[in-house]
Amino acid sequence: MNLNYEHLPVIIVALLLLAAFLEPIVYRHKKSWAAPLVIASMAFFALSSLYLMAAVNYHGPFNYYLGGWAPPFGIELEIDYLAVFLLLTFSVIGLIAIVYGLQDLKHGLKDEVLGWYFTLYLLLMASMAGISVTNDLFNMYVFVEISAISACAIISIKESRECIEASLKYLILSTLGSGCILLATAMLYMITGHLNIGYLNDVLPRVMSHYPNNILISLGFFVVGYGVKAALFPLHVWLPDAHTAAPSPSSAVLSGLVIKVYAAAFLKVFLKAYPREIFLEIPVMEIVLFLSVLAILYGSIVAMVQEDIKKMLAYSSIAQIGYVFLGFSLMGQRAVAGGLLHIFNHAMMKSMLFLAAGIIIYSTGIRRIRDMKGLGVKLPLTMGAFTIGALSMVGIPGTNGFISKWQLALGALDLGRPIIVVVILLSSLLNCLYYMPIVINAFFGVKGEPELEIGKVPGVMLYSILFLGFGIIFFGIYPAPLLAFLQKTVTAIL
Amino acid sequence: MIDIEVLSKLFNNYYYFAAIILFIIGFHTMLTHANLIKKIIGMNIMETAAFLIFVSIGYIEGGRAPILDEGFDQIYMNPLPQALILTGIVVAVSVTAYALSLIIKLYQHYGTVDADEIARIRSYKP
Amino acid sequence: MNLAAVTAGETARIYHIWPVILPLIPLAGGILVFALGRLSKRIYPLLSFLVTLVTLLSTAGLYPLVKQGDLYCQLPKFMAVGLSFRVDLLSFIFALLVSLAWCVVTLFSLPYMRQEKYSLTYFVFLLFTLAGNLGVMVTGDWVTFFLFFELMTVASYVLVIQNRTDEAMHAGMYTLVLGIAGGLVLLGGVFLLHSLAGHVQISPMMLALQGVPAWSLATILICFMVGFGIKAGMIPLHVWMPRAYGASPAIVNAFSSGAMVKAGIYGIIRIVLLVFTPADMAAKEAFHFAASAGYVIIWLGLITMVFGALMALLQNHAMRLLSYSSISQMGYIIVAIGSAAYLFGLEEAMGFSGAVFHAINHTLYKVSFFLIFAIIFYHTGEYRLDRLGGLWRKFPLLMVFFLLSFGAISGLPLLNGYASKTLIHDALLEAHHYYHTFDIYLAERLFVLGSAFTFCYYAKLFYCTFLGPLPEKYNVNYHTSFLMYLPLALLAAGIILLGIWPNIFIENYLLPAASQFQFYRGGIEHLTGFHFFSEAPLNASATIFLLAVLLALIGFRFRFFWWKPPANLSVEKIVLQPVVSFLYRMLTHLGPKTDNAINSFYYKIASDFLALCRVVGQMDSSLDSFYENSSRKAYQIVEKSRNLEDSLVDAYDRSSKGAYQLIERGQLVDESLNEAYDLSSMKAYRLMEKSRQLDESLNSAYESSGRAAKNIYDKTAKMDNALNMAYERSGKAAKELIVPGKDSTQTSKRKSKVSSSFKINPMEWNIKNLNFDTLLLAIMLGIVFFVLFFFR
Amino acid sequence: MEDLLVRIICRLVVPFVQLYGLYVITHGHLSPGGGFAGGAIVGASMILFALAFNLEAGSRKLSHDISLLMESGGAIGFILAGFVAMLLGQNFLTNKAAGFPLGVPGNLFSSGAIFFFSVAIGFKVGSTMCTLFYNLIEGSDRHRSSE
Repeated sequence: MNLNYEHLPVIIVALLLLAAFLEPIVYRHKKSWAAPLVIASMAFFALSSLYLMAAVNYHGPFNYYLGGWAPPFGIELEIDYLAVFLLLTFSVIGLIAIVYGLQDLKHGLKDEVLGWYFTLYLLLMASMAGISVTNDLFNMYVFVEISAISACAIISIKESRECIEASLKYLILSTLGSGCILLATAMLYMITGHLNIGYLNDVLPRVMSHYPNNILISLGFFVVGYGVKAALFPLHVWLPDAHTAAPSPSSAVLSGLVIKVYAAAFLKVFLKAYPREIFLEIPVMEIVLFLSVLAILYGSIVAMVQEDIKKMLAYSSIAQIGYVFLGFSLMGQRAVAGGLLHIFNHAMMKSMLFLAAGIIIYSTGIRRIRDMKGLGVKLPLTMGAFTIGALSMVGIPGTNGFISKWQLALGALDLGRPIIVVVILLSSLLNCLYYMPIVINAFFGVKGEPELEIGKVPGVMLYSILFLGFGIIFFGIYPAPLLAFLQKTVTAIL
Repeated sequence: MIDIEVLSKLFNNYYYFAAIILFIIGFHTMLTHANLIKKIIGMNIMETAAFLIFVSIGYIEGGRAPILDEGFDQIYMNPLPQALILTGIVVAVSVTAYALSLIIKLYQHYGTVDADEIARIRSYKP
Repeated sequence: MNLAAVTAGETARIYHIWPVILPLIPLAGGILVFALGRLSKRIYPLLSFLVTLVTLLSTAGLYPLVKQGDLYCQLPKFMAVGLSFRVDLLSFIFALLVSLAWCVVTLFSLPYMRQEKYSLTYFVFLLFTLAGNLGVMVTGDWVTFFLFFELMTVASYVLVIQNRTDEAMHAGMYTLVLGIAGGLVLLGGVFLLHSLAGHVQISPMMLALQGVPAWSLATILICFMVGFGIKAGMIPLHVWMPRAYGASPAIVNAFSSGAMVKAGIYGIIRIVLLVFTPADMAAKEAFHFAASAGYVIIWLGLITMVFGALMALLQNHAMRLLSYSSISQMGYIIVAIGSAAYLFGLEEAMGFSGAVFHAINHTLYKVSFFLIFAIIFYHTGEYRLDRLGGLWRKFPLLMVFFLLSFGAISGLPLLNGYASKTLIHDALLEAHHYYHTFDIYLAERLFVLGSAFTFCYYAKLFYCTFLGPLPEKYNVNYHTSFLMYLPLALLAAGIILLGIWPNIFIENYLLPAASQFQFYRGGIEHLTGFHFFSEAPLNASATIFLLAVLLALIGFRFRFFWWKPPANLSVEKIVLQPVVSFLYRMLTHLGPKTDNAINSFYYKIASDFLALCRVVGQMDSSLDSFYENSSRKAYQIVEKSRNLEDSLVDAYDRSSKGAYQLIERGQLVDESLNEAYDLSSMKAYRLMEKSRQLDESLNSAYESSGRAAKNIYDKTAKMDNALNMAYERSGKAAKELIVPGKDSTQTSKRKSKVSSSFKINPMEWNIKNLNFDTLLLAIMLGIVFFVLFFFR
Repeated sequence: MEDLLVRIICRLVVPFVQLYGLYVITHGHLSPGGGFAGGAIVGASMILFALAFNLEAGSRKLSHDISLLMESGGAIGFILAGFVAMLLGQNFLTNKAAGFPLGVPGNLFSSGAIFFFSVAIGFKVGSTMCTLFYNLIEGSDRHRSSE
């Protein structure tokens, strides 16, 4: 017996899958064990990610060969700083969302599909963990597909018309994206004979001059493939419908984590597999930068005119994923760190906002922003948490949104692009214009209509968003360890 | 005048050519057909193109299957792409099945599998 | 810190945690008040007063320490860059001023707030705002500064909307958005500063910024000036002030004008006189930059001052008049700061002390003005000047206080306004003395004119409020709480003390503060023992008063002061509102419009694409015809081959005839054999018959069961058909149901405007045909490749 | 569908198809094929049966519970087989180095753990195909009956 921490990443993925496959059997035969099982496996995920983060921080990154086969032949897992960072983000937010979801889903879903929901949720988590740790392009493709299917499925599990349509649209577009990713992978495999990211990075500079077209085509396909999955600006069309229609915990996970995991995969492919010289010759990062700037402005502007609160949050997500891509495409130390930080921060903010919106919908049935007048008196803690999230979105100092904006702006200035700072500040102002009226109306709006019927809010739901709100404040005031860790991450990547 | 060299390149790499044609057919089907089931078929054709490219990377003229046997010293093909594509096919099958089930659900709600019709029902133009 | 280095290590640095605690006291106090306020209604106003009192005392308690040197404290792990706090004498003066104003007004609001509906939120956010305001004064770097600045902006919003009327809500939103926008512009400046200088400490940076082009320095300065100018009410950015003041109660305006506006002033002093101080006395460019910045700021201040005064003259609402008065007074201070920057290396201490002194004085008399009107409103419920009048009979004591403040603000000798105005005026004179340009001379004259206007509009205010006939409905006996007069008395004492002995204050506080800056020593020494009551300043004051009385007489005689400018003639209406509404409309329209454009673009591309497909289809049909032709040819070939076959068949026929004869013979033999077989087969046949009967009976059984099954099947098929029909019908009905359902009648006005102007339904934006989505992907792919190919 | 011919032939063929499927599953390491191909064949045989007779007969042969159990069990078995190597002190999914005996090349049991993996995959794929088929058919049927 020799079980040291190096086995943990694969144990995480395998155990999540195991739990996912156990879930339908358990739900059929012993219904009461299903929820504890999913909670236990997510808690295991979170704890082991924490342990892994500590171990990697202490011992340094390590590689793991599946089946004992060394890289050019076998699948390699690379557990570097980036991977543990992503693992921790996904596991903690995922745990909170499902703890919240246990209450909300009982309310919103039919009883017979709840077990399947858990299966899909665990599959989604397993595939996201897989994308984070794998160092093999094809393996990544497989995990991307698993996550796409399970993400679609947790939207369509609520069999309403909007859900089905949104998830079909999402499925078709995301399959197209996967096709693009597969083709791009094939292009790279064709000229290098490798699928391993590290080996690709070694071989590509040598074959670059011989096969320029292949590299070009692969770049284009990767941009479009990951772009459509991560909802980069002109390819975002599926996102608002999908994230609006899904059940609230699903929206939180989809908006907070799932689009981020593709952005992280984009980072892995573009900054780890491709050598940096390519971007000097081919302006693909400039395109992404341009698109992300457009995304930031477009998302904010369109969010301003939305009526449905979840739709507004979904459009806001488009703007926020723009920030992440902005950081990545600038390719500077601080900018990439800012993008990664925004993955973490936005995961917290947006899941909290979606969960808070979920509580509002759960207890009052209100979805329209205009109806939320005076809600702050009825649901003080929920709206208080929502306020923290909104302030963080605007980038008020003291919340974590400020820190990532700070990092991104300084990263842009490091590279001599002051116009990006203008974009960031402008989008902050726009965020203020559409988030603040909600908060103000909720707390200070004078309600003329008859009293609202407020259902009882389960404590678990409330505690989960309060926990996230606390996290927002905590990482807004004390981000130093996180920033130091990200500094290490970025140094390892670039 | 078509350059003879280009032609011969095309001829030698006919599987890539076929893959491109398949890709275009699939994409065309996805774009031009409003019928959702046809869309899914187009999607499958597209994926087939990707699989063809991938498999053809490992193909060697005259090579044999890579099975450990007598006379192992012959040229054999790269088994990796085939193995990978097997996985890819599994994924494609599951996506197709899932998409079809969604279409069935959609048909229950709208009474049609025509995307244009559904869009028309959803977005009413005065 | 760097100050100390340059001024030959005069100020020591003392590490002390107290600057961090200082803003935390009201913050914690606010939370405590909120917690207690839910329990008991009696306690929390008193508690919040105690919190402000504790804040004031702990601020004042810092004096012995500050006297020895800068207090600083750093929390390097907090936020992205670390928080740092620092208190030098200037910070101390402003912090003391702010906490004093806060304490006094909170004392006043104890009786005042008893009737108010939202008094708990008032007291809680009052303390939060105090925390922000105080925090601004004690910070040591711009990020921390920004943190507290934003806290102040957000928290003061709740104070502005205290009345919760529609007007207040609008004004509050206006204030909040402008405040946050200003904060963001400020943040942009901080970003630039950080990237150029490498740190954001509030310290002289010109050394670190050496070699940076002047335009980027100017950009930074403009960012900071815009951020602070919004808070301080500098002229083109003042628009929120009259609105917010007009809509919120006087007591909130007392905070705002007495303390929060000072945060902007403090920021301007710090950025202009400290950060952009020419570090090296020999660096000409830096001097030039400071001087030209100072020149611009002088004129900004003058415009603010004169324009504010003119606008104040025309107001008919006490709060709006006082708000314009605040703007005008801020103009004085900005002029002083500008002249200090303009006179760098010469007499900057004069402008500096004028600015700080005037800020203090302004707090003293403006707060008392607001409190006087708060009392009047408390009793009469009226701010409009044309409905007030003759109140001296009812409130004689108030009139005394009013006259005292009136004298102070218009610069009557022996009251505090006189001293600071004299300093500012002297700074302008010095500027003229050193540079001898006409513009500065003009500026000095304008300053005099502005001061005269100040007298005029306060004369108007006094006349309208206290003199004239008393309206009937106010002719009752009012009881005013002692607690309301106490703050006024305190402020009046301050006004008189500072007015009579200005030198004591200047020499003990202002000049030590100035000496912590990199000012010319001679200028500071020049100020010690400044003769305020000598001939020249008294003469200037007399000139101002003569001019003012003249103007006032003319104004009263011809009723110029009651002239109501057309409503469209304000800066707000002419410039800001169209711009803002245009921007807003643009923003709200941009989304749908882009969407529309993208949609139509897709349609176009799709139709082109379909045309292409048609061409491909034609190619397909020509291929078909090609196939047909070739098949016809093949058919002909087949025909010919058939002819050949015919001849072959003939040959076969002939040969077969011979064979036939042979077979005939064989048949004979066969027949005989057959007979023998027949006998045996007869027996076999009988056996067969029996088995066949068995088979038939089995068959019929099968058939009947089959028929029954078929019947059932048919029936289910019919049912199925019927169901299908019914479903189709219901589907159609559902469609019809859905379609009008989508036409939501409850879309908001804003949206319907948008949709009517662009002819799209908001419901439609997010619903795109899947065709277009995939097409989008294709186009994207195409564009990416295009760009990659062509810009490689 | 009540063609006698189809039914009889189906009855005849199905065992052979299944046997062939099992052969393909177990000889995955010796000849082309393997868990997925063989599992697909086995699943196809069940689908054939259900098509030739009817859904009820098909689900009588392979009930929902059993198919669910097999579906999950296949995947769980695969993962557990991977964990065995880890318990033996090697990396996940390790075969020879973890101590699985490799026999003579060409024999049936000559691949160590891969045999188990193939069987697990075969179970999973076969049952999944059946489940998918039933779900798609029943999904549309349930709708019909509920309308």
